Amino acid sequence: MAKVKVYVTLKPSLLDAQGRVVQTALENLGYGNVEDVRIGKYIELEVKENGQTLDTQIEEMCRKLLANPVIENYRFEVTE
Amino acid sequence: MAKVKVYVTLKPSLLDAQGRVVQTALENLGYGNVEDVRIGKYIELEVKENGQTLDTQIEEMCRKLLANPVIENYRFEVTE
Amino acid sequence: MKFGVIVFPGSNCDQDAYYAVRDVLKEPVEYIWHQEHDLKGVDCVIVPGGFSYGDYLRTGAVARFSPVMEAVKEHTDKGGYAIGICNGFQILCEAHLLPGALVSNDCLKFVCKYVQLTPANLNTPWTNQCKNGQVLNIPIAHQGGNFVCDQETLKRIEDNGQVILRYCDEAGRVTPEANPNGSLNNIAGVINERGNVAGMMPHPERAVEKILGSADGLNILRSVIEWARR
Amino acid sequence: MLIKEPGSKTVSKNTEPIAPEVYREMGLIDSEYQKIVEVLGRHPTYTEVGMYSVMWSEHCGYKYSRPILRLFKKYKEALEGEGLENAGVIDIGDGYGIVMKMETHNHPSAVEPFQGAATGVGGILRDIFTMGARPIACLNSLRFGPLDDAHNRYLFENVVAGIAHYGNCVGVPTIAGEVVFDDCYSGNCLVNAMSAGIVRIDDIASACAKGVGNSVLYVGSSTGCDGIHGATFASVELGPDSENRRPNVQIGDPFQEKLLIEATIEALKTGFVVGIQDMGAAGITCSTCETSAKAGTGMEIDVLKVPRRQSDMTPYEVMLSESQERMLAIVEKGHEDDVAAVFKKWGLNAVVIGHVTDDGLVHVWEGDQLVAEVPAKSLADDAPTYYLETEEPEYLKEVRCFDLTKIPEPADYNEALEKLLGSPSIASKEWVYRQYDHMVQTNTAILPGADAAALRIRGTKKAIALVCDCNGRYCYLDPFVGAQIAVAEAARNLACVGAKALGVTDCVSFGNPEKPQVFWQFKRAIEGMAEACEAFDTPVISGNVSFYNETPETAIYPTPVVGMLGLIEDADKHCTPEFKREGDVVALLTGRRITKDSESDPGFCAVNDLGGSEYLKVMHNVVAGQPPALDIEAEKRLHTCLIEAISSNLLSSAHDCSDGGLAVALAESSIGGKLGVEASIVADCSASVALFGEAQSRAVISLPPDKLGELGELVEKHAIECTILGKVQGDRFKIDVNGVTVIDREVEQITRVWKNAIPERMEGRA
Ligand SMILES: Nc1ncnc2c1ncn2[C@@H]1O[C@H](COP(=O)(O)OP(=O)(O)O)[C@@H](O)[C@H]1O
Ligand SMILES: [Mg+2]
Repeated sequence: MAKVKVYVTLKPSLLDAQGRVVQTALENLGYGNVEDVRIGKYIELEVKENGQTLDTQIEEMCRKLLANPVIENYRFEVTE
Repeated sequence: MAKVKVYVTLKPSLLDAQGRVVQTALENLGYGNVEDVRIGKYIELEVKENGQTLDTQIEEMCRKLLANPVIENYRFEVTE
Repeated sequence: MKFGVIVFPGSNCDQDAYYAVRDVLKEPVEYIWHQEHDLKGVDCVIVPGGFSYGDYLRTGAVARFSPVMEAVKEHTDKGGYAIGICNGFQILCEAHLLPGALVSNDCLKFVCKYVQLTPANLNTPWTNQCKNGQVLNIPIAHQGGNFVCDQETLKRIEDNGQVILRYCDEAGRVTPEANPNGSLNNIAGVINERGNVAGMMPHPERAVEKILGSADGLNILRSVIEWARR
Repeated sequence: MLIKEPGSKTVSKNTEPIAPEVYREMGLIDSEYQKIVEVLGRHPTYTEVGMYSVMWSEHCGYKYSRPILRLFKKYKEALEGEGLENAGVIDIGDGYGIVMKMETHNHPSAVEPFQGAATGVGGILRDIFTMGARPIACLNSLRFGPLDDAHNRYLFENVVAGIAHYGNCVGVPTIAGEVVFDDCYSGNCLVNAMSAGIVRIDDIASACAKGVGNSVLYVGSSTGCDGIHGATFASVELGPDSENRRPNVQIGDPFQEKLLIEATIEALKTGFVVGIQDMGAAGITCSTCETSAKAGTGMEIDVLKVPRRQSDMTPYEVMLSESQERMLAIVEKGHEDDVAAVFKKWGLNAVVIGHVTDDGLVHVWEGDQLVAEVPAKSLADDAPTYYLETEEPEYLKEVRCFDLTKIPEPADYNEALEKLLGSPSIASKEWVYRQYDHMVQTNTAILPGADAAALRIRGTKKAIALVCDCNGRYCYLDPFVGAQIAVAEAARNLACVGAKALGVTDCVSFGNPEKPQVFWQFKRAIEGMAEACEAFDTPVISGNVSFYNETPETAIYPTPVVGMLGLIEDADKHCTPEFKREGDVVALLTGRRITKDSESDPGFCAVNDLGGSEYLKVMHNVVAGQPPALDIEAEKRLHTCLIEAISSNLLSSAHDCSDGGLAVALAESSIGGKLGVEASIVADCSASVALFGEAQSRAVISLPPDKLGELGELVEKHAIECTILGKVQGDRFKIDVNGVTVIDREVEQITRVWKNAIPERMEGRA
């Protein structure tokens, strides 16, 4: 059983409105030293290896479903 | 300038409706070997060091704002 | 013209669209369950608003892979009409039947209210019953209606007349203040290159009777009927 | 453990006593434990004590409030009548009934505002569609501490977002509500969710487990350890990870609820569902024992068959779990598959977990182990009842003798008006209802922002109107009169849109009932509400009680919220509060006591009308005096007059005078219509009382001058006083009192103040 961690982030060219709001909120809480906040998704998968290359499979899942390439970037790590 | 990565996940005992729906969708796409999906938040912060211990500060931010300790767990990494 | 309203388990504007077509426009209409592979010979598909499969992960992301969306793709590839409203628009973008994507409103909140729209191209299957300079009063109700795409795509769809509706003020001026969600160029609705597929965030099916505050949505729904008749 | 002898129905009961620490942790007192032993004739099992502890809690068993709630005649019938088990029904003619109910989610919302509020909406919706009704409207009544406190802002922000998230996703429009801010709600926010549904009277679903041998079907989401009695953490069976294992809060999934709504309505159409009940508080325990108690039957279920989200759940956990989006259906034997197929089509679990028996007992099995055997009725109906002591609170003497005549006039009435309009309790609630989908289902004929919202009823000429209301400050000063005013104001709001009041649901929140002063407030409030509901002929068909809304520092004001349904006979003939056109005459309609004795005539207004007013609070930070007097007969005449005037198309606008008095009512009509007004008041009292006093039974109307004659006849007929105030005109908001111009502002300016008050506090902070 492989444990896969997928990180999906908004493309840098897009304004991360949520990140900006969180940054302001942190500032109000007294953390003026936080200069940038970007908010993305963190997805944990448990995958049973089935002979096929895991990397290719995960890559496909990301492209098709887990991220939308029009607006998002993704990367992943496979751990055991 | 430190780069901080925060991972926020729903406590394991709570219903992760998102994760369930995504798992079913992956199954329908032919990835029956995905056994579990949990979806959380991935937050990137850029923080200017200001003399105070970074770890304590981030810990506080997580508890106060970035995560809701009643329903979520969090962890973070500081990289330069 | 025979309409078909797609029903995903989490659709919640399906019955409103059905009602608008059957009881107000008095046209034939059928529901089409998300598991169907066949569109029952409809001429125009409505992908309604709602939360398709709960809209987790990203709005419309999961719905795109349902059996019925295969059928919709075949239908539109052959030139059949399809319009996605609100969540339906998000689904059609995810399915790459329409350009761009819809991200969270810039205010980050769900926004439900009447907005004003101005048609940006009258020569389409979806706007031909509107008049030049007309201001349509139609409600929005969404949290992720912020239309984005890359600069190249934006230029292309603007040049091709693929933008069909823009948010405007009561006088018809397209201003930043009139933009309820941060959409690029105040875009409220677009079509594909061929024009047979449309997506819009505002809900024309909610503006079909005076008692609901406006009947301007009929201009959109009637346009496709007229266009097909020509 | 109970042991079943092989091949027999008898059970040997070798149970050990439960340690007092354990049952006390669950909230049972010693005498209650003794009563359980008496009922069972032995000591209960761990699972059984758990079941009793939740069913005999105030929340499920109404052990403190039941004796008082008997004051609601209809409520009692609704609670006990067959077919009306979950929420009452009001007949609106044409074969349709409206089901409605309101419930609090105060405590969960205080811990986790987003999920707490969201699951509150989910729970109340299930109460509606479990009766076979399609939910057509949500409302909410909210109370928070002042918005200058960051935690209150956090609660407000997330409660509203949670309500929006759930309601928007299930596709039920959230069409009305109220939000009030006051210090006493800091640390004790109130989150009341209300819902209404429509059902053909002939199709109302029953919640009875009838028919021995019929199957018990579990449907919906799987069961997890969430929401189990927080108090049981300390019990012996739990390991160190207990907090993680049994989170106190539940997480809802509106998508599942949406599926459950559609599937339930479809399943009921098969005709094979004999009875159905939602799983709310006390989950499977409550739904099994209540359905069998009502039918006089028993039930046998196996917890191993219950779909689960977590492994190794104990029977106790399964029976007490409050996981969301689940229902229990009693299905005709032999037709289990027909019904299950419907739920499965919608992607939901549907599993037979047991059957109906004839012995009046609920048997809970874990495989072949019997873990509970209890009389259904003892759980459902025999919760001990307590008659708590009452005592008039000390504070009343002090606040009531406050001398209102000592209140100085403001230096500038314009500023006073703006301060009131900018007070978050009075200011525009657009920030809230913008976030709610209030138009889905395409029936909303009056959108939020009016005195009441209205939905047309397809297939008829009618529309229904809905509203909820309560002034906690009045109830603090006099719970009896305050609760009566809550009823009167709700009915007045309905009358202002042209609707006749038909029925009430309530949701009352108080402090700790074991304090005699608090219980006195509760008793007086219910007495007031019951009397007023009788006078308005609006039966209380459902309701909910929430106690212990207090922290060591503060208790909340008594807050008996009234949710009210009204009927508009002709949907096209309704009215809204905003001015419509220049040149219309503006007038004040007042329901006044009919009296020959001129001494008892209160005149245009009296200084007492400032008692408990928003003006007193905002300008002087004083909460004192008595609430304004209420004459229910006069109030009723006003409503009849308004409804007739609206149905005869006489009025351009109608708006009730409430918080902030006449000046605020006029301002709201002006702001809504983007039109100015020039009004003159002649009054035998000070200008501040005339402008901001909150005398009851009044409404501001506008109408074309040529309709004045007809209106005159109407007001004569109903013995209503009609005072002409002025005219709709221009873009200035101008009021004279006794010939002196005291208020003169641009409409645009007061609009900004009123509209920005909440957004500025929520978002404008740098
Ligand atoms: N929590 C809420 N949810 C939905 N609508 C709300 C809420 N609070 C207020 N509203 C709407 O805002 C308008 C003004 O509310 P309020 O000032 O309480 O009315 P009134 O003073 O006439 O009782 C009403 O239409 C009401 O339904
Ligand atoms: Mg008001």
